Amino acid sequence: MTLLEDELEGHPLGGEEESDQAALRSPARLTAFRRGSGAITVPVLTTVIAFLAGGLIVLASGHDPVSTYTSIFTGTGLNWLFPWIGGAARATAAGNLQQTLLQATPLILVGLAVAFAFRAGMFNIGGQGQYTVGGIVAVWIGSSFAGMSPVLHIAFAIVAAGLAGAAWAGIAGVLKAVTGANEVISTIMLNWIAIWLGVYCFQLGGPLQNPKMPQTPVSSNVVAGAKLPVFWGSAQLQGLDVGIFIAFALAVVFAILIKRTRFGYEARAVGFNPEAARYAGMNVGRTWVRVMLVCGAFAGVAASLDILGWKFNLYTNDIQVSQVGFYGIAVALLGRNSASGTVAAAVLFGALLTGTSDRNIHLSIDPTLVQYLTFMIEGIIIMLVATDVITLRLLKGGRRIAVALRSRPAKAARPSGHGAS
Amino acid sequence: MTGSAPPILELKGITKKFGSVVANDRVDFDVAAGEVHALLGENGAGKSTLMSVLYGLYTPDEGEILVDGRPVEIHSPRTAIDAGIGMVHQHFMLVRVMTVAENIVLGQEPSRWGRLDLKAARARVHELSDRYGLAVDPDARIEDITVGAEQRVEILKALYRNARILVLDEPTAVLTAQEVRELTGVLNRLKRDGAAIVFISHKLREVLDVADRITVLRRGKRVASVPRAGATEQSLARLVVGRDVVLSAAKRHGTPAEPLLAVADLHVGDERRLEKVSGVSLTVRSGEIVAIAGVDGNGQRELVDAITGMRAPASGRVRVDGREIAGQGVRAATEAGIAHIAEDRHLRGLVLPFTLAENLALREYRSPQCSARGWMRLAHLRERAGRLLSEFDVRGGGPDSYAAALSGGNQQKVAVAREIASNPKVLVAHQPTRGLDVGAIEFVHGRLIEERDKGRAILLVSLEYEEVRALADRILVIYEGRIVGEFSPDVSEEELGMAMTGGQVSRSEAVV
Amino acid sequence: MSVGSLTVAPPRTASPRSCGIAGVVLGALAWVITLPPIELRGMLASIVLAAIAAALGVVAVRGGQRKLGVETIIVALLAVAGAAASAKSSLATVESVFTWSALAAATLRYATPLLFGALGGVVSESGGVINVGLEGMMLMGCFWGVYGADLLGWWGWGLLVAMLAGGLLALVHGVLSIHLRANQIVSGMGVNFLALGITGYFLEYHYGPNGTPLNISQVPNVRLPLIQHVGFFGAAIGDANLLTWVGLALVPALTFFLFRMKWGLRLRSVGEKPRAADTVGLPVLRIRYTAVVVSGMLAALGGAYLSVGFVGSFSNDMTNGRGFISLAAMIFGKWRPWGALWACLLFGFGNAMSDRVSSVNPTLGTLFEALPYVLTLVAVAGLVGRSRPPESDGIPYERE
Amino acid sequence: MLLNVRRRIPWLSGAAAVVAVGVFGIVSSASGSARPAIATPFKVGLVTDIGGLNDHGFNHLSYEGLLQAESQLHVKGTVLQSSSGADYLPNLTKLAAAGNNLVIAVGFLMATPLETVAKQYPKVHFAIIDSPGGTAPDTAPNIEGIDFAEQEAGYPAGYLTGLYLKAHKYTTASSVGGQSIPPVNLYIAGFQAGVRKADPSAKLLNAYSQNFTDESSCKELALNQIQAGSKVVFQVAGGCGLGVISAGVSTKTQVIGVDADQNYLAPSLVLTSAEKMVNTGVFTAAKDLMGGKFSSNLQENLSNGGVGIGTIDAAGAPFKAQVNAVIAQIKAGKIKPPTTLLVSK
Repeated sequence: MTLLEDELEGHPLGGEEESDQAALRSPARLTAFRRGSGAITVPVLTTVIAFLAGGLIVLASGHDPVSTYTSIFTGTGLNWLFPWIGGAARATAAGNLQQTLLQATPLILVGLAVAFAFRAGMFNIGGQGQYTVGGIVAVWIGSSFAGMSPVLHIAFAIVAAGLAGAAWAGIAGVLKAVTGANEVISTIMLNWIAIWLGVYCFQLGGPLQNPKMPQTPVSSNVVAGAKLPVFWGSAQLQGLDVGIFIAFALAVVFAILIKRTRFGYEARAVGFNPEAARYAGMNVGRTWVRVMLVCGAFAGVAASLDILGWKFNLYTNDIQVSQVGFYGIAVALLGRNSASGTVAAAVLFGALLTGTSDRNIHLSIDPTLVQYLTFMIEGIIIMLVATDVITLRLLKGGRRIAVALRSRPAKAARPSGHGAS
Repeated sequence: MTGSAPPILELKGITKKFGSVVANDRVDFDVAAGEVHALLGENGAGKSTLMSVLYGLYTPDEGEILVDGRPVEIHSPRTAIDAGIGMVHQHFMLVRVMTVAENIVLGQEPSRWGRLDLKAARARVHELSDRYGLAVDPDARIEDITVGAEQRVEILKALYRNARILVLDEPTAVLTAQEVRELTGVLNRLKRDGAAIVFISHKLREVLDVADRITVLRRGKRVASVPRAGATEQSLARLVVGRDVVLSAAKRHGTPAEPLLAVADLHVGDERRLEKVSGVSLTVRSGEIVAIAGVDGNGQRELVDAITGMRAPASGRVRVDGREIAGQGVRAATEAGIAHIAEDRHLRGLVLPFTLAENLALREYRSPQCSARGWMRLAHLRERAGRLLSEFDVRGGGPDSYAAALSGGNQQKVAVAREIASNPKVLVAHQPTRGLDVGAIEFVHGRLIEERDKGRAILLVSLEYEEVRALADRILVIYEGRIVGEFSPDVSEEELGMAMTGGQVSRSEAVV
Repeated sequence: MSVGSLTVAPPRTASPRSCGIAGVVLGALAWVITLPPIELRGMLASIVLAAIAAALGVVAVRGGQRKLGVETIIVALLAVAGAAASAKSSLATVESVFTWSALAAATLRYATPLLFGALGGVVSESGGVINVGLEGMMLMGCFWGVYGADLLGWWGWGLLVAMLAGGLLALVHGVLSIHLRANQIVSGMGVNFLALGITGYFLEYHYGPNGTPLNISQVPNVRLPLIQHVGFFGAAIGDANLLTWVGLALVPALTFFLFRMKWGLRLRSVGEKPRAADTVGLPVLRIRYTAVVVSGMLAALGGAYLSVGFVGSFSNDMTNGRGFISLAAMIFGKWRPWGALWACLLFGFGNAMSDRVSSVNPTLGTLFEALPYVLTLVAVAGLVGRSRPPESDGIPYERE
Repeated sequence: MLLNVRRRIPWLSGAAAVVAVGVFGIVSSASGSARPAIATPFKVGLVTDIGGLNDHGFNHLSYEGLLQAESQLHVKGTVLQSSSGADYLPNLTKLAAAGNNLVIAVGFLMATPLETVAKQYPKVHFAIIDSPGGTAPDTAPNIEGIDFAEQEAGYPAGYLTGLYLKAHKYTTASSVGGQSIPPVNLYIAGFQAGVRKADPSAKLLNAYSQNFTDESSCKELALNQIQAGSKVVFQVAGGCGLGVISAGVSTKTQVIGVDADQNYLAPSLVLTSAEKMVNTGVFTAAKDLMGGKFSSNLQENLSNGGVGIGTIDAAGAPFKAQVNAVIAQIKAGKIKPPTTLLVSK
């Protein structure tokens, strides 16, 4: 019996032991089987269905979904990939695509921060706080040490931001390991604490506030040497910096870490079944802490790439309104907690953010609708991800027909599968 | 049909499919008032499916159900209850955090304006339990009572709902001999009261003890219905398996040598810091199987956990080949040479979403062969898994298949293979055959004896008499956290059962 | 079962546990005596008390109560810091921060929306459905409450519309997580996004750039004439919002419902072991649906308190994460109504305190904004520890 | 926000926002409609900060200024709203590249990106509302800061408050700011000095809500102050400050509005409003540039009508004449409202 069918029949674990039920509570467990099959088809199908549903909403509100989506798509800059787009349109597309990828960069990493925790059976809602703390440290390092050699300076800032994020997430990990504190609560609390810490640092009279601008609640500017090189577009006008490659590289690190290292093996074992991990001699608490450290490092680095790549300073306001951690959860879920899925989902979300931005929406379309449509489409995507049983069912329906056409089922399988005593 | 009374329940031509799997294939079954009708078959023969159909948990694809000669539509447990059917499930359907009385009345609560009338509930429970000799404390929480008591609660639940037809799904699997006898008494009383009882089991002996009639299922089909009179274990076994089987393997005795596991004065507490093991001392020697027999919940779990490093004992020593490991954790125990076949393969023994290669590495993943400098040696793991899978005859998947995709028996083989492959000095096997069918049990038993003969020290913890007697070279009985007796394997079931229940049962009470 | 019920560590003269608890009380006292109405100005008494508390903490640690002991020591240290802060500040400052009656009133105001959300969470999760969508359901209540009160002219209708909207969104979550057996956490997140989109869009659509009208009918405050002028109580509860009282009344009511009524028994059985409920003929899915929808309605009432009750208008995303705080409060309160109430009050107290402290020192005040979160973090880590959710919480039920 | 992110939007001044839209702002449909058809018109672009156009305050007033310029000066206006900080630079760039003569950035948050863009497009003129105090070191020559003397609006409002307190033998007045930033503090500094001028013994309270959107937090602070004896509460917190007015209504306490005339919100309880004509600033900048006038700094104050006070309600009516006298003195330069707070708490 294939895993796919197992899931479809609703007996993902093939047995009816009580313990399965308890173990099922782990989020890693919940999503584990979803990754097994249809790794590409399902998310793509999910997205398509969500957009169709969004289109219905547009239609219901009396607008034209085709032109709305065309406008959004053009706004994402993805039409740059079409070779027949030329001239001014191509330049605009390039600019938009740069912004899409710029937005995607932190989303990839914060998504990985959420995904890694998921793989180890934890729900890291704290991406935002880890990102914030990473940003504070990155801007502090980046705006100090003016004479430092650029490569060193950049590396220093990124690593320090990663460590800061790791330490912040580590608090939640340690609390869970030592006192059993639920990480959902503690990461939510740490998010807020990080925000106020950040506001404290950069507010007027704050310890890290820009001394050259005493009237503005902002950090000092990142020095020229610590800025990430821009390789596509204008270095002055927020072109695409090399941060995206760092994000890609860390996605590869994520995949290797999960699949090939002993730590990843332990993390997954703990995620799927902590009791079995303990039985195998793993230190579950220590694994939780380590996993959170890694998560926090991803989120911290995400912030440093934003700071060194295009923000260059940090207003208290930025800290208060940032949404990255929130989107990160959605990205990880849509990407099914895998490295490649997270990257793809981050690019999709980045594209949505850029494509629906005001400057890219054609005036003939109701921009109000478009802005909120983004939320609705995201909501629908996430809900479909939650229930990808539906999409799987569609897939299975097709597959069954295909099988039926090809041949008759040869023989009844072992009767030990479902429900039989 | 042997009974003179007309059947009050008839199932006719029941067919139930799961996908392409046919769990029940045109099964007929009936039971009359005052009769115990046993349903016998191996794991996976379709017994529980048939009863789930009867109880409205599954909808049959074909066939009909008649109660008192009239066809009834049973599409939910509610309608089954209304039709007078009560069911005692194999896995008890009790809410752990609620009291006995609450569990019994759930769904049909005595109440005034919605407010629970627990007094009335208690009274009713007392009345029923007095009448049928089902002693329970209505105010005890389910999580605090014994398995036997849980089963009594389940029976009371059915009686509270005025069940005339009582279905017991593998009721003896978790009971001691004493409790089985008590159950038999209860069933007799119910019979006298005119209840019809369906008794599901895969144990030949007890079916012969309890049933008036026996129906055998094999691979979803009814293969025979025979009266008890004239049936023998041999004849039934042939029907169940479809071939002749050797019921008791001729066992060679082990040749014990030097002691490998020495436990001295061990005290262990449970999660609530209650002492569950109180001063256990034991020794297991190389080439010997020592069995710990006892009723579930007498400290076996805590003892095994303390020996294997999963739980720190409050005091006492655990030595493996002279090396002290008490309280030093699983890794120290593993390194000292302990392997551990876990009681519950889903809870502990396996990571179901892991591949078989990954599962097979759980015990030894830190060894240089499996991982080096933090990197897993995936190719080696896969190659090793392939070897082990064929050696242990695991069917249904290769190294890259997920453990969840295997059948229970094959999953257990994987767990056994992993533990044996770690080449331990001491193998702790905790209920190694729980929930397995005859073929798989044969395999595991054979393998344990083989490992003993290779010179390993094996500590077997089991609730099954037959298993204990079939495998052990020495039997230690555990009761309330203490070793209360040591027996040789040819001890009588009576004697063993008495020790397991604290020696308070006099021989005269043992009827049957 | 009577298996060895003796404790592993035999009790000595005073158990480490009671030492720890006494330490916590003494530690807290060390700070309290520097506050109104006692206002001891010297540090000496506080230091002595805190030292004794710390010593008791050490005893507790030695006796095996590690967590409690460490907690005691932390409390003692915090108390000394608090006492020092009080001693250094002017009496007027201390009194302006610790006006207990005003603190109590503000605590209640902050706690009210959280309480509704948390009780909603209790209902839903007692029935076995995790509700991360509380935030979205609350937000729906915020907007549709104002919309209803505006359109139909009376706050009562507003509350009704809010509950309908919250219930409707909850129904979406229900269909996904009960019927389609979705991952409930993910589904809840999706519902939150959806609510953000829906409320934002309809705010624009109905009210445009002018926002919600300013003269909507608001849920009234309940003035208690008898105690309105009775010192502490008058200021604390003499003039609280009707919904605050409703929320407080719901706590014992819900407790009674869950643990003393047959429907509560059924609901909890469905959350603990749906299969057991199913086998005695209870309609598991229908009960779960009801629980989720009721939970959405309660959360929506919490949202409506914010908009129709407290400020009288709606602004985008005005719940500001309160739904997540309620979720935390519910977990913190161990899935019980009373526990949820204490958690909400703790959180509300932290908020009220931070408001007052930050008015004393605006620069440092920013850090005090984090106070409620730090308090919650410390409490979750120290006092609560492992708590047990309903056994089948978050697990979709399926019969076949 | 959903998870953890309170949306706090400190556009520099507090503003009379009824609604503060979240991350994604909205172009009201009017923006597309009002496009005068004049050959090669003078083009003005406006980039909002993340508060969005319908904050009914700061961004909204800027937009009104632009509409006024469209109808009276026949300029061609374009508005781009920013959804997040990542939009500032692309939005400014897009407007600069699209051939606008004047590009206006609304709010100090855009100071850094504006500087970058201004250097890339030296021929385009830029303006920024509430420039960060003109103290940014490398501000480009083609940037004009549009700055307001908020203290000159706060002072007469405070003076009126002091008179009101004295007349009723009240002791305390207070202010609720959104965040401790110059425009907010200038208002409050003027207010406090004005109160003390009329009533030297008045007790003053001040608090910050740390955001400009969450009405309930401002209401809470106001209730605290009222409970502590405050009889007049000055809101300087934009949309959040509506909570202050709500607190005034539920406790029958006088309040003072900000940025726009907020008397209509509670006609008998809004003592007056301290106004800041952001719309005038935008309009003036456009008009000046059309007339060839462009400076590094456009100062809006009481004398040129850039700030002022709004309707005085019945409670304040008896003191109108005295307030007007003080206004005249400020215009004449005889009173210089201070720019630093007397009491910060």
